[in-house]
Amino acid sequence: MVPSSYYLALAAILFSIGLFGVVSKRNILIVFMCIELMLNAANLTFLAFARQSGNMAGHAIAFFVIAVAAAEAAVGLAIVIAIYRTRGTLHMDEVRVLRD
Amino acid sequence: MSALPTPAPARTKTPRLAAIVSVTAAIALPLGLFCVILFATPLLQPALLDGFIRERLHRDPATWYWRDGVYTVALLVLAFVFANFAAIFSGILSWWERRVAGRIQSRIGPNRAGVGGFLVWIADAVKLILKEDLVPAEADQMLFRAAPYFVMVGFILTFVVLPFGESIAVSDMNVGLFFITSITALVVVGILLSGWSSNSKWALFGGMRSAAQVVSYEIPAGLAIMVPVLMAGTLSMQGIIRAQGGLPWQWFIFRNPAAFALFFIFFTSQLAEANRTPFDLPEAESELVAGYLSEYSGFRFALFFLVEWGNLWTMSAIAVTIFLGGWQIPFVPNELYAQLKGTGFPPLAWWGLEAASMLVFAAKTMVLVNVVVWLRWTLPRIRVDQMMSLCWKYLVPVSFACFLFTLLWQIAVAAVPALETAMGVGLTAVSVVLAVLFARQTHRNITAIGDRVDLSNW
Amino acid sequence: MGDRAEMAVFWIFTVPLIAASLGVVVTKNPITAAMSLVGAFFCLAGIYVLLTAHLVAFLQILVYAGAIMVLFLFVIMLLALQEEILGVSRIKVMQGFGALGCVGVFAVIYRAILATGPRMMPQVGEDYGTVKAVGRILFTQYLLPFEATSLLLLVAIVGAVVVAKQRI
Amino acid sequence: MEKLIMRRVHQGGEEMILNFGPQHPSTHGVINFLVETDGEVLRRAVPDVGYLHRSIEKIAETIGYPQFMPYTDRIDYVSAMMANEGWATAIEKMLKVEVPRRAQYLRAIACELCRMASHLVSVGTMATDIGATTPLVHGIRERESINDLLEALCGARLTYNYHRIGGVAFDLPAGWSDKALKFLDHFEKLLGEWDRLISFNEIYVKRLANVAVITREQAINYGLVGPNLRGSGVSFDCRRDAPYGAYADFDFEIPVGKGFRGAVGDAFDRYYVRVLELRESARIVRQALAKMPEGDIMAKVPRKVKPEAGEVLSRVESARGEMGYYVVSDGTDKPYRVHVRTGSFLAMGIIEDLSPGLMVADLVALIASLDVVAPEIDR
Amino acid sequence: MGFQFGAVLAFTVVAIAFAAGGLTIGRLVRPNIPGADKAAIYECGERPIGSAWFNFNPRFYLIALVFVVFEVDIALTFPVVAVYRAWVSHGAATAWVAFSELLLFTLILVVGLVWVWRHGDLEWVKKVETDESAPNGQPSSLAASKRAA
Repeated sequence: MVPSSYYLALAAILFSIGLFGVVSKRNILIVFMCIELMLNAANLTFLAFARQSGNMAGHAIAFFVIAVAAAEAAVGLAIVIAIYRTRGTLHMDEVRVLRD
Repeated sequence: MSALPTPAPARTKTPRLAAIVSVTAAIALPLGLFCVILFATPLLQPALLDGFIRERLHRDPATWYWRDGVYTVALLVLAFVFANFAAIFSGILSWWERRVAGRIQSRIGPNRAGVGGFLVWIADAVKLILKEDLVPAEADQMLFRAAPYFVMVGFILTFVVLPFGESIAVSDMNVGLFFITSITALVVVGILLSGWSSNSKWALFGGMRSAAQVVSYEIPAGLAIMVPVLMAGTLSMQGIIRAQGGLPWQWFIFRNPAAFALFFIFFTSQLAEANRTPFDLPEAESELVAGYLSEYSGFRFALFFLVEWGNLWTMSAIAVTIFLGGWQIPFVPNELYAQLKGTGFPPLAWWGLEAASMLVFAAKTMVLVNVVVWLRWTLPRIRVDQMMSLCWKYLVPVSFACFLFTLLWQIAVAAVPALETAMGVGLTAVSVVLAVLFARQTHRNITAIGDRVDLSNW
Repeated sequence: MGDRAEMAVFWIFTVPLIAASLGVVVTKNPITAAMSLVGAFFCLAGIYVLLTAHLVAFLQILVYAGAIMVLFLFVIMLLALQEEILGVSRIKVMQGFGALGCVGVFAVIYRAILATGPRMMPQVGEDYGTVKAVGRILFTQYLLPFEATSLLLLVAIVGAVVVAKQRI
Repeated sequence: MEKLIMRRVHQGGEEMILNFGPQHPSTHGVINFLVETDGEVLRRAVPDVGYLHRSIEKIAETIGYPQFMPYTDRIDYVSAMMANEGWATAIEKMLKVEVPRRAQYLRAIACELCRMASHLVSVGTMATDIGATTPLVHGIRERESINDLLEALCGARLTYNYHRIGGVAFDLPAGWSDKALKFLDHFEKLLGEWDRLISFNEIYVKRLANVAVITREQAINYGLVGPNLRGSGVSFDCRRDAPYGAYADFDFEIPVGKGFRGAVGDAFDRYYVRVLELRESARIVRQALAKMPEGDIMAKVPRKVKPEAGEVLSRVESARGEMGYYVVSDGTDKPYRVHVRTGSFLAMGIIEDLSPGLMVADLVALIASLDVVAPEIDR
Repeated sequence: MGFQFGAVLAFTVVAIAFAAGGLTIGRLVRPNIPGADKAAIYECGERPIGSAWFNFNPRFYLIALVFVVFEVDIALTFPVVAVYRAWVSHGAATAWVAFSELLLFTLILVVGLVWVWRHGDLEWVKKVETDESAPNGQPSSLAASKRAA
């Protein structure tokens, strides 16, 4: 049996990696991927706690998180397309500069 | 068929050895494959494996330190058996399709390698292994090499939940159908990668078309799958089959008018997902040369082709499972299997019944396989915008409507159970009448031009 | 499945999972990043199965690997994003701070985990995590969020189409 | 070295520019199109011809008049008989030779059988280009029977070299008429099957109807000929409107596009006009066999063909439309200049201007519906 | 339970091994005579014009977008659908409650489909943007040659 702390630690590692990407990467697409990674880390935590408590509520929450992630990806990537086709770049700093 | 028959060229006699080899292979290979699956699948599962070790070897595996290791080896053996089944059967199906195509096109088809050209698929495989493996210099080397693996894994994984008989399924997961829907993703990713990584415009076109097509048709397919789930109340493949019966009016397809419509929608979607005519746009030879396969050669190409023909089996098997009663034998209740099996190592009668259920399943599947082959050599290809509008403007709305209808239908059936039986008998009768009318019209068309039905010269 | 086997499977999935996640942030090529993410999602699904969350595991594959990643791949391929226009931040300091901050975050979380100590997982029924069990709670306890999800998806489709269509 | 044709496409924009052909399954030979696409939709398709140029017209200037006859087979090897006939009628006009009636009838029979063979290939490959592979094989099967007949008549199955200046090479072999009639009985029944098999297949119709519409005016302005012209609703056929040989003796219809399943002049009209012409050709062969006059098959032609100085133009209706031979003689035994005007070449001209807005699959349908044959374009 | 999902892992391993094994066997027996022409990219026998890694029409993206939303819808509906039968068998009252829940969920999504349809996003845009190089009605070759001059 794998203790729950293993899963939680794994989730923490994933979250940190995702966070690192969000902070340091300047490409919107990669930032998006990192956000997905962080959402997954959250999901893993939910499921680990659900398993630990023998309660299924975590599953339902993970369910909704996945739905939210999909909605976020759909809208986010649409924005990416729009930005790229008007500005020709996906670099966050440049996009910000061009805004004003 | 021509009015001016030219004398047939003198038949070169197949050498005796080749004849013996091919006839033996033609009989022994499918038979052997099914036998191995029949025995290996239940035997290598923990329950029977334990029973076997306990009763025949008189050891108790529960005390073994390396018990999980034994199970792992058993699983790997099982996976190997099914991978071989997939490979060999797709080879045999490729030969079969070419023979059928030959008849449809009033030509002979492959007839050189062995009797009836049966060994041609082995020759093809050997040739493709011996071919030089080319990777375009400007391609994305890593992804180009990785793409066939994705497709291959996505295809082989289907066999994890695909049933073959009453107890003959590797794993009867509670998420069975969901599993099948989700691993299609691997194939999509593989095709997108193969199209993009080739750095060839034709491949890119093919990859884009294919990905768009597969994902679009996943929606009507997914909605169509939901109706059997609604009717059976489970996602497990075996559970869905157990909820049906052996006689046609006990199949899901006839028990609910929405399911009847959805069967055709599901079948169409499966054709599209397997890139079969009339949805062969991704590799449309006359438009895109070879689509996403343009740059592939040798064994990598063979892997894609293996998947293409293997898909013939899997798509038909899934349709048989969820709509056409699966392995159910007429007049054999589900309880009989459990009764025969008893508690210990199952007796011969049980194995016989399993073999019969497998036979029923394989026969139904082969019927559908032949329908797919027939369609491929009959229909033209639709255009990419028509493909999209067919999916989104016809199949998806109709599927939604059928889905909602089934929700109501289930409530009605719960109130009046006789409704389902009546509908089953009625729709079966309608289908029989339609089939007879179709056969009559076909016969009339054949005789109208002075031809006759000729099934000789195989 | 025995404990040792479960632990082995855990590591079989964990090591590639962490490697793949690192691949997402380290690589310069967006396609490689996307493929790493696909790999990470598959490994994560394996971990979910270990947590007896069967439905969520395959939902993960279906939605993430099947839908969201296809969307990502489409965008990368449609925009023909090459390495040049991707590059990491020009401010290297930012990266250093980012790394430092993340290690800090991890340290904080890890302390909290250590504080709770290793908890053994309780035995759960056959039904736990199956399709039906999740379906049941979605139908009762989480009915409102369930219906709200469809609204969310409706808004997402409208919003995404409007945004994406702006210059198409 | 950059190809000159590259100047014709817009580079550096958002469109993808790709080579469609020469090694492409549906360009019907080695033709190259530079295609400018925005996704699946074409901005423009610029044809680049010349891959199959063999200087056939120049060869004519270096060899004598009768010797050029086998070369004409190679101008359009799918309907070689009509190319023969064009050359023969041109030189006969120059020499003012009257071809015997029997030879004219034999020519008509051979040409119409050849037209049927050519149209079978055309409609069959069209079906293949649309994605249905079976009709082509059925078409080729019937074409084999026609080839058997033609082989019995002139000893060759593809490049016939049947015509001679002043007549034809061989008379009908014994029993040939019966064989031909037997084939026609079979073939006419088969046309019904062809319609059931492919013509009115719903997907096929949807792929072709209202695709690449050529209006009547466009067809005339671009100088389209043959089935491409008639598909746009213009009833013009050299066999009727500029009769040559024995055609004035026969009773046959000129099918024109009526918008069978869509607009007049769409790809389906061009396709279906060819299917209808199959039946008319069969009718002509029947009539010719029935009315076959007795007599010689060769006129008296001097051994050394040496026409007077001058020029002549002959027009015949080939399977791909009006085929014109313009021959200038300087009084020697070799032509001074020969020019062949072919239907495929004219059809290529319209593709670039029809292509904007078509989809990649439509371009394939357009090329197929124009029935271009690469050697005829380049000669 | 472990066996059921272990099977997925085992099949994955075997599928990869199968493909890798075939390629390895091939590597031992097949010829390997590389050449620049063989490594060239196929573009119908002509030299490729530019790379294929190029802006592709985002039309396909819209399809993927609509797909994602409906895929998620299907994924979310599956577990609910699986228990629907059990709910219906509880009696008429629960049956109608369950029905209206699923009906509402589906209808909201159908509204999305209808909106996208009305908005014309399911159509394939065939209109060619008229740029200055190809004015309407004028044969484009003329315009192109003008530009070339």
